[in-house]
Amino acid sequence: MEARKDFFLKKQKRAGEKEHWNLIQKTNDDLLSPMFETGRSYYVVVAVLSLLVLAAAGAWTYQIKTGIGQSGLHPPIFWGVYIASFVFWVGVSHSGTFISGVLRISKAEWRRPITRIAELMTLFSIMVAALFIFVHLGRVWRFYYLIPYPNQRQIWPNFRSPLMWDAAAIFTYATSSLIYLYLPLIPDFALMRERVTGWRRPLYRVLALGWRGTQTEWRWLGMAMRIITILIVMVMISVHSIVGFDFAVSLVPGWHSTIIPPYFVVGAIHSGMATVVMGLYFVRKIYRLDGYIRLEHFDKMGKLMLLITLLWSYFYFVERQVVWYGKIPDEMTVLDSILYGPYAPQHWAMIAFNSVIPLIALSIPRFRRWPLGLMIVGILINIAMYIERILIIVPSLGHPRLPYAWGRYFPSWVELTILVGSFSFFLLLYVLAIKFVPMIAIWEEKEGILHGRYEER
Amino acid sequence: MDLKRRDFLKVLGATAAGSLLPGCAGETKKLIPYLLPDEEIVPGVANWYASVCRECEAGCGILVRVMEGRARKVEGNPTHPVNRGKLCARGQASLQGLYNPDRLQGPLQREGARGEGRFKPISWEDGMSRWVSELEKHPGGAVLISRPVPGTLARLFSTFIKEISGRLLFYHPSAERALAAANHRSFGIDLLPEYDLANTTYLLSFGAPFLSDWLSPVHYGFAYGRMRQGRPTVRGRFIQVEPRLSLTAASADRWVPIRPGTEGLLAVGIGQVILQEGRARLAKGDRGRFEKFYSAFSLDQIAAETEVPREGIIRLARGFSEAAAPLAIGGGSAAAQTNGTNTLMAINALNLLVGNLGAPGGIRFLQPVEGFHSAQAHPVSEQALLDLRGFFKKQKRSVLMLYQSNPLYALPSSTRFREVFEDAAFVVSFNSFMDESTALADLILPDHFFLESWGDFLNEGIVPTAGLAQPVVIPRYDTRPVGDLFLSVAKRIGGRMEERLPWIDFRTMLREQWKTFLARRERDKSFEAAWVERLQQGGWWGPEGRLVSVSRRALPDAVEPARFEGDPKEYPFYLSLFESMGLHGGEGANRPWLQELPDPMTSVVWGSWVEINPKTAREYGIQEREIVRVISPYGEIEASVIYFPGNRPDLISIPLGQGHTAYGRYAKGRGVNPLTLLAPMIDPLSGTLATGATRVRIERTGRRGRPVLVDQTGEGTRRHPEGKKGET
Amino acid sequence: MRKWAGTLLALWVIAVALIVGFFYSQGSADLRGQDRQPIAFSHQRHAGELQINCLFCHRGADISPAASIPPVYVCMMCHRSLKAQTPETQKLLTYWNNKEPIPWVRLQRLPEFVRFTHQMHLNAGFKCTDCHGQVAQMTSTPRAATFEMGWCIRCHQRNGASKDCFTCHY
Amino acid sequence: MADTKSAKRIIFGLFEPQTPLRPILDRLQEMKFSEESIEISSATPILAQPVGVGWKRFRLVHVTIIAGAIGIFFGVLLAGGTALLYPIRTGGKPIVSPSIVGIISYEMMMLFAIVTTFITAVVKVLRSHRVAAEYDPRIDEGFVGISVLSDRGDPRGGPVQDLFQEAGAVEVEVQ
Amino acid sequence: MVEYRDQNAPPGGPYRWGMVIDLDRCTGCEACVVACHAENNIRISGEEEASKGRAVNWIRIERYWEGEYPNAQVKFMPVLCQHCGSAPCEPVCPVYASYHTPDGLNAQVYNRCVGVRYCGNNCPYTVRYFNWFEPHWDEPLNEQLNPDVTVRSVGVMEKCTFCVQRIRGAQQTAQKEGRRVKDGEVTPACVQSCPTEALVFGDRNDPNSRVSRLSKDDRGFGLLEELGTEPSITYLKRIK
Repeated sequence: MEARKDFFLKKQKRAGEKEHWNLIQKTNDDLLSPMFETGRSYYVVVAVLSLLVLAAAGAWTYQIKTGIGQSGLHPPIFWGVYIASFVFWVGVSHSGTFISGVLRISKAEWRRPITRIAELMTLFSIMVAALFIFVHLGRVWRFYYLIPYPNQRQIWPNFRSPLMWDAAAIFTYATSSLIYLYLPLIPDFALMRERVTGWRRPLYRVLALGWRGTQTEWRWLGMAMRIITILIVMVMISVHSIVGFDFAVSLVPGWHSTIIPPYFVVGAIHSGMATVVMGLYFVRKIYRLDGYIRLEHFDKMGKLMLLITLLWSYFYFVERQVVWYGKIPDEMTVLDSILYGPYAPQHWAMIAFNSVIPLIALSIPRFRRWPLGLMIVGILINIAMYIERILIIVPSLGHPRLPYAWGRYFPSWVELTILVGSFSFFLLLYVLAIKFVPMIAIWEEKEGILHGRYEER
Repeated sequence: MDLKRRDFLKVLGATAAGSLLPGCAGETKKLIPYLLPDEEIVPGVANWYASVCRECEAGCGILVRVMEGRARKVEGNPTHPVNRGKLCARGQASLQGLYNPDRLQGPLQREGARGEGRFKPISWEDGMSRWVSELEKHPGGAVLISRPVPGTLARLFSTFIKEISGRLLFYHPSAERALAAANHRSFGIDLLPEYDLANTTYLLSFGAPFLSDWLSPVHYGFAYGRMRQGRPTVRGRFIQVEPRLSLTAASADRWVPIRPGTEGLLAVGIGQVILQEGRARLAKGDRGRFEKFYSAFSLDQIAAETEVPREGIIRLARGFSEAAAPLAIGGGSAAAQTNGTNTLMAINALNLLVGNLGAPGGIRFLQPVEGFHSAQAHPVSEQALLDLRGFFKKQKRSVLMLYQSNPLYALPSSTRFREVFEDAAFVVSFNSFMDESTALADLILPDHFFLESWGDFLNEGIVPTAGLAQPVVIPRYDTRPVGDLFLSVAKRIGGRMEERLPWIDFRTMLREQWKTFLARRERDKSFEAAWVERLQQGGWWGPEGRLVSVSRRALPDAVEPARFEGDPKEYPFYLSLFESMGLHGGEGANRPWLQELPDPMTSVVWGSWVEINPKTAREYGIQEREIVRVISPYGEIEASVIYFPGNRPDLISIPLGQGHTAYGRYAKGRGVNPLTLLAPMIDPLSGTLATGATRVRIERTGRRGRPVLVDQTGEGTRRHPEGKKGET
Repeated sequence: MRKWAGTLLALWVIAVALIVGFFYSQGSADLRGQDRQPIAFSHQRHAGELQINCLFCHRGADISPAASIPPVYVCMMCHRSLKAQTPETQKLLTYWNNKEPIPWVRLQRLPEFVRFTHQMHLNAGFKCTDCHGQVAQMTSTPRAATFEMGWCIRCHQRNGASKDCFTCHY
Repeated sequence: MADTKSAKRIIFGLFEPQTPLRPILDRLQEMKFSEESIEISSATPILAQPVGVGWKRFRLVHVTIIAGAIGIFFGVLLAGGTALLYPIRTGGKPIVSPSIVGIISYEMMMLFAIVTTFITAVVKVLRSHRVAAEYDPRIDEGFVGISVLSDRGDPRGGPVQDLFQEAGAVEVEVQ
Repeated sequence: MVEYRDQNAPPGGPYRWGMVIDLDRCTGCEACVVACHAENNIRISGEEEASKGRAVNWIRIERYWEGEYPNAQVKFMPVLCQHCGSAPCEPVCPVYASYHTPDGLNAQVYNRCVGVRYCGNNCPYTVRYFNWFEPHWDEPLNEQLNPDVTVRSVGVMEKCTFCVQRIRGAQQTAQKEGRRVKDGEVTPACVQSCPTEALVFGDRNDPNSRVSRLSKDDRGFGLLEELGTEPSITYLKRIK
């Protein structure tokens, strides 16, 4: 890397040099423009999303005031949409870390326009996921019983409960994700600090930590990033494994399976990748960032998705196959209800959306370079992954070991409102973030340009 | 704000003020009978008071747990020979009668037309005056329909009614009148026997629902437990013969789905086999008579009629006659036919054949408590009630009085019993709830609930006891004990009436009654000491009742086929109405605990349903839970279908107890009352309404019902989780 | 800085939660209730100067879970024969004559989900004053201790009593 | 934040992107400016080896490891210690079980490691600001800044400014 | 690892409360169900809630059909909390609301419960019930409520306690007299009411108690005991 090290130190006299620097300025302008150019449709979107979020907040308030009975839950199905959503959002949050983490570690060049979109996704979806823990609580006003702090009652939480592992993991992951999002944002904050006016300026001034772009700063940033990237990938794996433990360590037929933790991780990445592709598509489409989020990125993402789809299908096959072959009656009851019973339509839709369609579509190179198609596949995968969360939770709970207690479940309007609200909340956070942080890490992009430039020579 | 469970500060104060102030007039006097000195009523500590359960006609002994002046729990009285400390669901739920939000809280007078349902409160003084003046206006025309109240109250009622030359009818819908009539004819004794189930080794039951609502389910439930597992080496065998697999049949070793109305024939067939195989244990003199009777039947024909195969009959006969202690009982669906009495007599004849009268594990008639001066309180049949129609027509304007009875609900509309209400000049109800009959009353003078009042209960059948009931809580509302009302009216009427009923209140009368009784029973104790002891124990009962010897051993006059209303072609189904576990004949429908008590067989709560054999249902294309229309020549109802594998394919069964048009918030407008389907078919020998004698057809509605099942999916219950484990 | 802001926010949330939780755990007892007692009853006068035993009035304490408030008639045992009248005793007589209970305001209340029995504690040799303080020197009787779970637990620990949750919560 | 009242001053030269920096740096070194007193500001990291101040042989990963170890300790305390404080039996599980302590410790290790690494890096970043001049917006456009830290009375101040001018600085500033 | 030891065991070692249910005696009469409702302040759900499957029966009579007409059979099985020795519901509770008492009860501490409902999922017997709303009694039905039992608030899980209020009462009496609770001295409401005496309650650690003797019966089995839950309830098979 000797050559690269002295990039600036050589005399640069080649033709087109000027253009190159213009490109950097253009990059700044292009990538910052979403933050300053606000159309009317933006406000409409924000208003609509806010309304939906408010509706969900209202529904939640109503639920808190009257009781969790406003949901459609009942014995034996004590968990429903709320926990499914929790698992789903935790899953979505894995994309950011996985993609940016793994790509950073592998120093993949094409990560540059993707990381920020993915990392934001991580943070927001983990926030939404954490919210569902509270929505789900029967007595949310007693949530502090879950916090380990010295109290007059002298009772601590029970760390033997997988839910406490969850709490620890989610807290760690949320904190790490915030840090992981924030670190590469510092140089961008510095850039924005110089360009914004009004209330945003002092805010960025604080957030930029007085960044000056010195090589020492870059160095520390780089080192912290490298360490944290490795660590956060480790956290990520553990987080969804632990969410998987919630199910796997229980006695419930259909849950008690050793493959659940890794299967959850893969499923999480599956839905996360799909969400990232959707994010890429919309950011590119709406802010016309074709020059930055290019077809090659979609192609690469498509390949990655193909890999994950294969992986997910493999895990899925293994899980079902083992149950089917083993023929333990209680497990079979659950499996039958999924394969042929009342849950069959959802299940086969899930297989189609999650496995068959992506496998076929993503195998076609031309398809991978068709952003709209990729986005649609992403939507399908997300729908399927949500169904999958429901299918993990509901049929298993609905068929406990004593058949007298079997039950069916359909979510209530409160649950559905909160569910829609959660999607809206996620989108709203994202839409608001567009005005707050650049959707593509500008300095990384610029680094890429210079790097690419160098590589050309 | 809900009054929570430990809010005893207020109540304690009330107790203190109410019970401890001297010279407190009126209702508070009622607290003095507490057995404990008032100082011992400690908040937070329970006191127990013995009483008699009046939720059904069995009269179980109960202990009521009272804390802070409120009844908290009812439990069986362990020393009471009827229930031995056990108590059924209905007895437990009596508290919800006491604290029912829809209890009548004081005297009411009708406003507007009769049946409009508008009432206004009046004072007791006015209410009593109206009642007295109406009684005086219609001499000789007063009718009192009361639930059976064997004991001092029966004596009071009968004396009173006799003095005004009125009519007194004790009526209860599920009183098994046919059984009493059959026993009377078979054995010549006017008592219900004790069936010694506990010592039986082979129980052959023809439709008797003795585990759910027959005579005394707790008593027989207890005995059943002993019969099955109470003896170290012997396990009693139990066969149930009936068209629908009832709750009782569910516990049987074998269920024989017989054609409705042919139970008597089957009994005859079994008897014939026993005689033919020479296993009858008959007295010499009887043999000829019996052989003559049984030889008139052909076993093949019986097999064809009953749809029980010939070999099955022979097997039953052998099993029955070879057993060490066989017992045949009948009731329920077997008695609910127009030939019910004869059927039951044919069943009684089986017991005669194996000679189990007075034997362990057989039928025993026990002498009622002797020396207790009481009037007869035998329940009358439906026919006697229906006869009132003519009486009221003839008498024109007369007074109808109702005490704890609701004939308008209990009798099918086809019997036109409503005419009695229309023809009555004045209707007085002493009921505690606004039930269907009370809603048509002109004057409502609500009684205390039984947990608030004095009373006794003379158990003449089954196990002879004299239960003693005391008020366990302060009366909650402005109600008055019915005994006091009658006594005070007796005083107003004066003359001979006052002479015959001189007591100032019912408690005094009761005490006097018991004084005479105890004077003979417990000579060595002072009355006060004996009385307190009886109150604490909850009544009087001897160590073991004396056996009554049976002199008569009659055979049925004829075993005629049951008659059915409705053309079999047009109405292809038999109808079976059964009392649901919690609601029984409908009395329990205003108790939310009982409404929410899952029906043991279908797990339905809070509503009515129609049971159809799944095969039949599929033939008709009826989905489970679909609403179906059941049509008889007399009416139609709609309810959701539950697939019921324990039904004969030609049988439709519907639970009783729902479909109230009044009776409080929990009962009113819920489910359907299948009695509206019934034809006015009567068993002529006993006068009992034959509830199984109407044929019906079904029509699909295509609408899907929402019956509430605790077993939510209904699917899972087709397989047993234990597989082989649950059985041996 | 942002990090601090987050920490501060978290601290604030926790602080609010703690404060709310603290007051929540206090149950519904109104500590200022003594100002609203229907009769200005003085423990100091009765238990202190007159040396009346606690159990004379609170007669449930050693035989029942509840110590109980004396019925009016217990008050009247003495006050019937007392000639001296004050406005406060006059109130008592009014209640007595109207056959009304006295609506005392409850000060020593545990939450509904706590099953506390006076009987067990008195039988174990504790004195009323151990928990209720020197009532004999108080005109009104606020809580002498917090009556919070930690307070119970510490005492149970000290005395080797059960720390099992199902001892008090069922 | 460079304090104008302090005894130090920063001479800052802003250069066009194409400007070769090596000669300037060589000259500065000839002028006996230590590595710690020279800092280069840029929009992206450009040097594999920084020239600025504070780049000692400090390995951030050590901090991470120590913090992780503390996190493990904390996790053990949390999952094991608190359970021992008020032992309650649940479902046949031991009061303290290794796998569970392991899970909690793992998460705590990660949490501590990541947070501490982050805080350390931030502190280091903040501390490095002694040398560099205030941020110039033009750096974002690709311009490169060179800051030189020296005493206020340092005679080399003038020559440095001259050097910057010679090398084609767009702007030279003294802070 | 570190095992829990009870400091307050009665003379002769701790109790382990248990029950025997003789399926050959059980007739499905449901007296136990109402007795339990009356004793334990179990809410009345009402038709609407019951239709959502939220009716509460701490003890319920499960009914299983076998065979088709005319060989249809019905079996009843009372199912209540099995008070497992190794209860799946306990470790999953994040706040120790569900835990194991030293005398073998599977406890649910209502005031500690935050309502995550994990225990309800993990109970293989589905005998845990949740308070979806604040329970309500139409006045004056609430006057019946048992003062010895907490009225559960909204958002908490509840379940059979073996009528712990009665057990504790008997234990206190026994403790005062310095002895163990005698066999038959304490019975839960369901056992007390059962007309056929199908339910028997007692101390499994006492080899002479009725429960101990009956549970050694050849007909005995534990419901779903293959899951390793070590249930405290022994069922005796129905003889057919």
